[in-house]
Order: sequence, then C-alpha cells, then structure tokens
Amino acid sequence: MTINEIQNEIIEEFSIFDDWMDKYEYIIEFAKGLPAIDVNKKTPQNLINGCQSKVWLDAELIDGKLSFTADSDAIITKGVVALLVRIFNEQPATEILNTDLYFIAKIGLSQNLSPTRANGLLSMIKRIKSYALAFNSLEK
Amino acid sequence: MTINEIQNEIIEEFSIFDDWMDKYEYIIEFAKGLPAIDVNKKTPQNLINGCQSKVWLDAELIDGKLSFTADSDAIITKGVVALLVRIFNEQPATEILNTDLYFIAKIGLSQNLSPTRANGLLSMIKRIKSYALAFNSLEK
Amino acid sequence: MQKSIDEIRKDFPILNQKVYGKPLVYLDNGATSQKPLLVINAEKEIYETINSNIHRGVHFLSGEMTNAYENARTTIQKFINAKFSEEIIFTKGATDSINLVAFSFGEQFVNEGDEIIVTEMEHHANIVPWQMLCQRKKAILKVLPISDEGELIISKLDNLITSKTRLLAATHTSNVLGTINPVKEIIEKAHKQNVPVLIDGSQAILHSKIDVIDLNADFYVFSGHKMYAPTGIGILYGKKELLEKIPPYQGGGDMVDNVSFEKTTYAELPFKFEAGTSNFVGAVALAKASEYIESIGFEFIKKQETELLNYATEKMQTVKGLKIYGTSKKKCSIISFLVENIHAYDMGLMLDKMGIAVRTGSHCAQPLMKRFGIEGTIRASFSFYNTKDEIDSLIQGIERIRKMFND
Amino acid sequence: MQKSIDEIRKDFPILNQKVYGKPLVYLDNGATSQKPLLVINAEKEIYETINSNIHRGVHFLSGEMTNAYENARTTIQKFINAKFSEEIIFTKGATDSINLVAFSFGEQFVNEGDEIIVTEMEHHANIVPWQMLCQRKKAILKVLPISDEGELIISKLDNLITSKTRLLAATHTSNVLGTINPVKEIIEKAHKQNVPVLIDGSQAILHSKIDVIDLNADFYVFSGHKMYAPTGIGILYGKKELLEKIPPYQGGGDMVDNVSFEKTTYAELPFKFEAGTSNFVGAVALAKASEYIESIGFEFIKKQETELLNYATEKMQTVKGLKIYGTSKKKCSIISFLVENIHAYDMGLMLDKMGIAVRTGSHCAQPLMKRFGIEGTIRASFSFYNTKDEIDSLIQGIERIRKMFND
Ligand SMILES: Cc1ncc(COP(=O)(O)O)c(C=O)c1O
Ligand SMILES: Cc1ncc(COP(=O)(O)O)c(C=O)c1O
Repeated sequence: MTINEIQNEIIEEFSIFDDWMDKYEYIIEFAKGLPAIDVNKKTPQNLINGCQSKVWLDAELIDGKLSFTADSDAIITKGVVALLVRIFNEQPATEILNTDLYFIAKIGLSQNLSPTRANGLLSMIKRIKSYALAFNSLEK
Repeated sequence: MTINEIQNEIIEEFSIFDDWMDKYEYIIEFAKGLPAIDVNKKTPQNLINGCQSKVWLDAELIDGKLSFTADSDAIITKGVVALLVRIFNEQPATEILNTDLYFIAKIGLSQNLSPTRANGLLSMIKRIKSYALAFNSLEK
Repeated sequence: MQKSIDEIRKDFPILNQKVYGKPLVYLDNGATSQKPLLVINAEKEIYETINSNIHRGVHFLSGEMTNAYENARTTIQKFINAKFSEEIIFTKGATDSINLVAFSFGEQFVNEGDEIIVTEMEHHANIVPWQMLCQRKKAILKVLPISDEGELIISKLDNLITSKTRLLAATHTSNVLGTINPVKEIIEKAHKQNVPVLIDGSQAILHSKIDVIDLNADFYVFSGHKMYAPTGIGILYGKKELLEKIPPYQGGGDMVDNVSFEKTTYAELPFKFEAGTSNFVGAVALAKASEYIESIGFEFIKKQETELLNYATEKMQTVKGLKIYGTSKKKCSIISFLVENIHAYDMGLMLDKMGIAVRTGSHCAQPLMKRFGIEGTIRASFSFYNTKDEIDSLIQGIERIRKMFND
Repeated sequence: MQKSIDEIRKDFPILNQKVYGKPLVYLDNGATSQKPLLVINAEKEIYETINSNIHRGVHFLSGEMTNAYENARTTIQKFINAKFSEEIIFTKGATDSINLVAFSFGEQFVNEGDEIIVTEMEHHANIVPWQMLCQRKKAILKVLPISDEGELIISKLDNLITSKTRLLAATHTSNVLGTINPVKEIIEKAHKQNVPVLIDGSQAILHSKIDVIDLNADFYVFSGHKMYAPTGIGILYGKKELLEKIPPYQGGGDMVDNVSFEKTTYAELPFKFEAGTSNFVGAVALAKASEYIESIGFEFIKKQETELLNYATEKMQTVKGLKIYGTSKKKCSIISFLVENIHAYDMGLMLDKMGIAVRTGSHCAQPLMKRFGIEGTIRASFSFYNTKDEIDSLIQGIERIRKMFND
C-alpha cells in the first residue's frame, strides 16, 4: 500500500470513534502491536528529544526500503509512533520525504499532541525524514 | 503670621482662579517676587535633585529663625519654591518640622506637580525640613 | 460578607467552560492561576483611560499613571509587610527576580571559591541562575538534601554553611511536593552565620499571608501570574540596606541619575533596578490581584484549600497503586502522584480528554525527580476556587484510566 | 477599504476624553502609544478563555495558549521579515533586549581592550548596558558623533572601527531628533570590517516596514508598548547563527534541556533566551498590534504621519523664537523644540493644562542634550491617529505661553 492509502485507512479506522477515550484505547492497541525495537538499539542516539516521554526510533535499509522499529515508555506515545511506523515502514525513501501527513489533523492528533513545546510527534516525523534523507543520499 | 495663617491666605488668593493658566500667571508673579539667592549660594550642595528644572535653596539662621533664599531656571518651579519660602520664612524650626502642608492639595498643586517621579515639590519640602532639623539640633 | 464558592467562581469567567464537551476542571493552578474579572478589567480600563508612560511625564495622563504605578508599589509593600516601598522592585516574574539577585549580588559579593547553597527541591529558576553565577565566578554550588517525605533536612544546614557561604536560596513552598518549608527557622540559622537568604515565594504568596519582616528574609521573590495577576509582572523584595549595596542589573532609562559617555551614575531605589519602561499596567493589575486575594481573605483561602488538599489526599489513598510524592505534614494544596504502571504523560493526556487539566512531567525540578528516582509526576494543584466535585471528577478519571491500563 | 481618521480614532477609546475640561491632545506617542480595542480586547479574551501556562502542559488550554504564543512568534517573524521564527525572542522590552545582547554577546566576544561603538544620539537604553559591559570587561566605549542637523557623521565611522571593535550599536530612528539613520549603509560599512551591528528599532518599528533581511541587521530590538501593544513585552531579533553562538542570559525554567547539580544543558533557540514563564499574553497582544498596524497599512501611516510632521514643522517655524532640534531631511514624526526664554518644563506644564500632552526634559538622552548644549527640549510626537486640528491646538498653546512669557 502507498503511504496515502495507509493514511486513509487509519483515518477510516478512527472515524468510528467520537469519544477520545475510545481513540486512546485504539492507539494503545497499536502500541501493543508495535514490533519491539532491539534492546541494543535503545541508545542515546536513537532517543528522540523533546518529548515528556522517551521515544527510541531506529531504521534499517532492507532491499532498498526503510524498516523502522521503535519504543516508548509512555503507551500513547508508543501508539503514536506505531502509527508512523505503520505508515512509513518499507516505503521508498523518496516517498517518505515527500509525504504530507494529513492523517494527523484528520484523526485529531495535531491538536492533541502539539501542546508540549518541543512537539514529540513533530520530532518523530523529523527523525523519520532525516533517516529517509540519509538513506536517499547513500543510494546516489 | 503663623504657617497656617499664611497657608490659608494662599488658599484664599488662589480660590478666585478657576482657570489653570490664571493660576500659573499668579505663580509666575510670585516667582518674580522671590528674594534672589546669592550667586555664591548656587552651589551643587544647594541644588535640589530630581526636578526637571534646577532648584537651588539656601537657608540661614537669623535671630533664631530660618531665612530662605531660592532660585530656579524654570519659572513655575521658581514660583512654587517662592510659595514655600513665603510660608516658611522666619518661622521657628520646630513649627516647620511639624507642619502639614494642606495648601498644596487645596490649590491643586499636589496633582499637578507630582507627575515627575522624583517629585520636585516633595524634594523641596524635604530640603526645607532637613534645614529645620539641622538648626533645631544646633540650638539644643 | 464572605462570598460563596459559586459566587467566587463567577469572578473567573474562564472556569465556566467546556473542553471536549466536558466541564473544565482546572487543576493546574501551580503552573498559572486564572484571573478574576477585577484584574482583567483593571488592565482594560487603564488602556482606555490613563495609559501613558510614567515618571518623567509632565502631563495629566502620565501623572495619573505614575500615581497608579507607585500606589501599586505601596499596595504590594503592605501585602507582604515590607518596611519601605522602595524595597519593592517590579520585575518580569520570579525568574527575572532571581536572576537579578544572582547577577547583582554575585557581582558584589561572590568570588572564586565562595559558596552558594540551594536545596534539592528547588525549581530550575532557583538553581540555574546560581549555577550560571558559580560558573562565571568559579564559585561552588552546594545542596541541602531532603528526606523521603519531601522535607528539607535542616539539621544538615549547620555543616553545609561555611565561612565561604555567601548566600542561601530556598523555596518557601515546593511546586512539586507542596511542602511548606520552615523558612523562618532556616533564615535564623543562616543569619547566625551571617549568610543572607533568598526565599522563592512563587508557590507561597497565593496561599497564606507573607510577612517579610517576620520572616526576616533578605530577598523574597514571586510572580504575578501565579497569584491571580497577569503574565509579565513579578516582584523582587529586598532589604533596603542590601539592595543599596549591590550594583544595578540592567542598564537603561529610568535607572540612571546622570548619564555621560565618561561617567554614569545610578538612580536611587527602587528605580536603580527598574531599567526601561516598566510593565506599569501589569504592576497595577498585580496590586489589584493582591486586593482581590485580601477581599477573599487568607483565612478563607487557607480553610478552603486545606479542605481540598485533605479531601483529595484521602481519596487518592483509596486508589490502588497510587503513590503520592511529598508527604510532609505542612503542605499547600499541591499533590504530586504516580499510578503504578502508568506513565505520567499518558495519565495527563487522558485526564485532559475528560476535561481535567493537570500538569505532568518534571515540573522544572529535574534534580528533585532524580532524588526520587522518577522521570516525572502528575501534579494536581488546587486554588480556593476549586471544589470537591472537581476532585471527585479527578479521582473518577484516575480510576478509569487505571482500569484501562491494569485490567 | 481604508479607514478614515475618525474611524481610526474610534479604535482608541482613550483618545476621546477631556482633561481639565479640555479635549485631550495626545502628542506623547514617542514615550508610549495608545492601544486599539483589538489589542485591549485580545488580552481580555485570552484571560477569559484560554489562559494557561505554555509549552510543558498536556492539557487543552495549555495547548491552545501555546499555539497562540508560537503563532505570535511567527506573526512577528513575518512582520519584520526574519528568516526563522526562532530568531524572534520575546523579552520585556527594548531595554531588556539590549541588556540581553550586551550580556550574552559580551560574555562570548568582548574582552579587555576591545571596543564597542555607540552613537551620540542614543537613548540611555542603548548606552548604559554597553557602559556596564565595558566596565565589567575593561573594554572601551567609542562614540560616533552627529552633525548640527542631528545626523550621524557616517564618514567618521571608518576611522572609528578598528580591529578591536566587537560591536556597533545604533538607533534606527532618534527618539529626540526624529532622524532616520541610514542603518543599511551603516551595517554594510560595519560588516565590511566584520563588525556585527545591533539596531535599536524602538522608534522605527511603528512608522514603516522593517525588513531585517534587507537591512542585514545582526540584532534588531523594539518594545511592544511603543507600537500599540501592551507594556511588558518586546522583541529581540537576532541572526540565528549569532544567537546560537552566545550563551544564555537568564537561567530558569523553559530555557534548559537537562538540569542536574553537576551539569546543566540549555534548550534550543528561541527557548534558550526565554527563561521563566514568558509574558505569553503580552506576546499574543503584540502580534495583534502588528496585525492592526498592517490593517491600517504602512503606506497610509507614512503618508499621514509625514503630512502631520510637515504641517507641524511649517507652523512651528512661524513661532517667534522657536528652535527645532533635529533638522535632518529624513525624519519620522517627532519634533523636539525650545522657545526662547522659556524652560521646557514650564512649557510642558502649561500645555498640559490646555489638554495637550507633550514630553519635556532630556528624553533619556543626556549625552545628546550635552551635544546641543541644552538641558532638555519639548517633544511632540505624532501617530497616524493624530490630526491637523490637534497640531493647531499645540501651536496655539505654544503661542499663548510664549506671549505670557515674552510680553
Ligand atoms: C530609541 C529608544 N530606544 C530604547 C527605548 C527604551 O524602550 P523601553 O523603555 O520600552 O525598554 C526607547 C524608549 O523610550 C527609545 O525611544
Ligand atoms: C517554586 C517556583 N519558583 C519559581 C518559578 C518560576 O516562576 P516564573 O516562571 O513565573 O518566573 C515557579 C513557577 O513555576 C515555581 O513554581
């Protein structure tokens, strides 16, 4: 599936909830399904700054596509990063770089995760894109 | 006349004006009548700080009574200090120290001369009282 | 006559709203308080009637505004029972006040090898300025530790203070633990060894009457925005003889006497420390806030807030796996807690969606978090305008989330 | 559609009042501007709807307030055409901004024997912080002189700048003379010798569009209260690469990354320079003020203010014995003057009683007064909301007083 197809899928999944607690239950489900990051990859380098919770994110290049693993000590953050992993996993680097993440606003996360100054969600996306950029230039 | 008699006199004189410009004309008249301070007395010590205009004030003890001379480069300030000199001249030091200067509020000066931070009028009164205090302790 | 809570809540229009369709339960008062109409309207009225730059003006509006500003100073003087009005310096806030002292006191009195003491429970605002000073002057920062209950271990103070100690900086009330420190006793001990004391009153000023003469504090600082006043204004109280001894902090208009390129002399107190155009509207609003507080009355405030604190503490103790951080007997209406297996951030986000505003994280007190071996807490902080119903909502919210996680 | 002056004046409720029974003629805009309802009500509305401490909060109000605050930063970024939003630092005002740079830039780049250049027409706010820095670092303050017309003698700059020069601080527009300095040219000259430049835009920001990229200024500072915003808020613009190089100014919450008693690391720009609870409500109101200015339009403002300046200058020249200080061809709507045999203070007091608010004295520019051999001036400063009728009142007032004194 393309990035946008996955985004649309997520939007649809969330559309059935009109209560935030249900959304969170759903996000927590995602968290539980997130492929565990290798313990050795929980390094300071892989730690994303600026969240109230800790987020580790690692990426590998497998067959020309990026494969992400991640973890967080907070379950909602973990669910959110799981959503990102679901979207970006195994996508070509160039696609990742050019993505507009409209699903965030659509499912209401932009408003709800932006309060913290150094926006956790934003930092995660930045990190993913910087991986994509790095691999992209490697390929050339 | 006692200090309060002079204050009452001033209040009465000013009571005929309902226009501020007339009051100022009158204050300027006072300024012109102020006994000139000796040029040698225009010293930094006799300069009162904190006015936008410069005020010099000197005092001498003559027959157990204080005699003030003063000057200012601004005519309204000079008029105001002239009013003070009129009130305090030749009064016993103890009287000066215990005076409540109600005429200021009555003729509207408190409101109109207070804007500057280091209130010129206040500084003048302080200086006069400190002279009185000094001479008072001298006498003992 | 004493206003009822319902009447009081009407003074704070922001409280009567819904977020996510749920009634707002504002329990983040430790971060910033809400403002009564009296304060909000005071600012508006000034801008519509007398706004004008102060001190040097010769015109009517400037005079009115100057009087309002200087009267605000006197109001605050009385509010904290300072001896002289010129001991009240208007600043941007508590942080600004502490930085002022760290710089000016530091320039005058702190040299290489000297020591500054802070406590383990300080807000970053009462740590970092001293660290920066110590770095600049090659001085040493020493730390008074706390007990597991979250109380200062005062007995260690005598050993901590040496002949090299130049200043002790301590908070009156912890913004995390709620602990009310015995600052009078601390000050007495420090003074015995000639060490001046700065008290951070940010979390104390709104809960009970502060009397700086009785405390005998050398410096006392707080922010307006935490005591029902607007943002951008705060207070530095300093003893006159100390403020006179230390050099100015910022340079600019209003703080000078005479300026020439060769030699500049500085104005008297309090102006020496108020460079530039002061936040004069904020200052007047701050004075209004103090009047509002006094109209409610500290007796009522104390009674109401203690009731809320006790009620919430009791209820929380019934929640399985909930641990309260800060169990001193002397506390203000702040409770920090964690629930087993639940990250503070998760709890905060979810409570928010139920309309309940709490703060989560390290509360600008990372060394304190380290002391307890945690990353952060959830903090509920109550004002006299909060109600037991709101605490019930909080407890229900916590329970619901706990079940979501632990079932 | 362009608002008429009558309509504009309705935006400023304070203008429509009487003092001493006379209609208020407010010509003290250089000291502080009045505020449009849009700005006044913005503050009120925030306090009634979203007020909450910013950045670290996880709840709804905190999110809304944070967004409003950070959007304000972006608004100001666009207002002065800065490249990055993190180049916009919210401060207390221009004085605070200059002190920040004097300290932080000074700590990093100024050492014994180094030189700082200011001009002879600076406000004390752009002199004293540099003097204090020079005193602390044993550096030397040098002064770029001005001509009798009140223009900087740019030709002397090349000789003034040496290999020891670390920074040049100059005002964009003189608060006394009204002179608009050729800052772009000055910056270019300074940059040729690798000297960074701080521009004091306090009196420029409200009169015409500022483009910091076009000017190529390294630092640009101004106060909110002079540009139709509330007191207690101001801006420091700094080039990112410079701001990154200099250490923080104040320590406290929000400006740190990691705090421990052993080692503290600082946050990224812009937070590194915003210690403590920012005046977030003031910041939003400042952004609103900038939007108000743009809704009126700099083209209209310039046209209106130039007309007032020219009209007043012309009329004043007909008053016997009146001398204008500052006769540059490039001026903003500020006129300083004296009338033969009349002390500025007397003139100010008397104009006041006719309802006319002007400023008198040295205008926080004592060295400039000395340059002209005077103690002070009377200053009338016009905003786009002033009218020719008001200038007529001023001239009539001056004439009346002149006659009182000189007949
Ligand atoms: C040219 C200039 N610079 C700096 C300042 C200082 O501004 P503030 O007092 O708002 O900090 C002023 C204000 O009078 C000014 O006119
Ligand atoms: C105990 C304590 N000290 C200092 C501060 C800093 O106050 P401000 O951010 O208003 O300067 C706070 C505010 O969080 C606090 O709680």
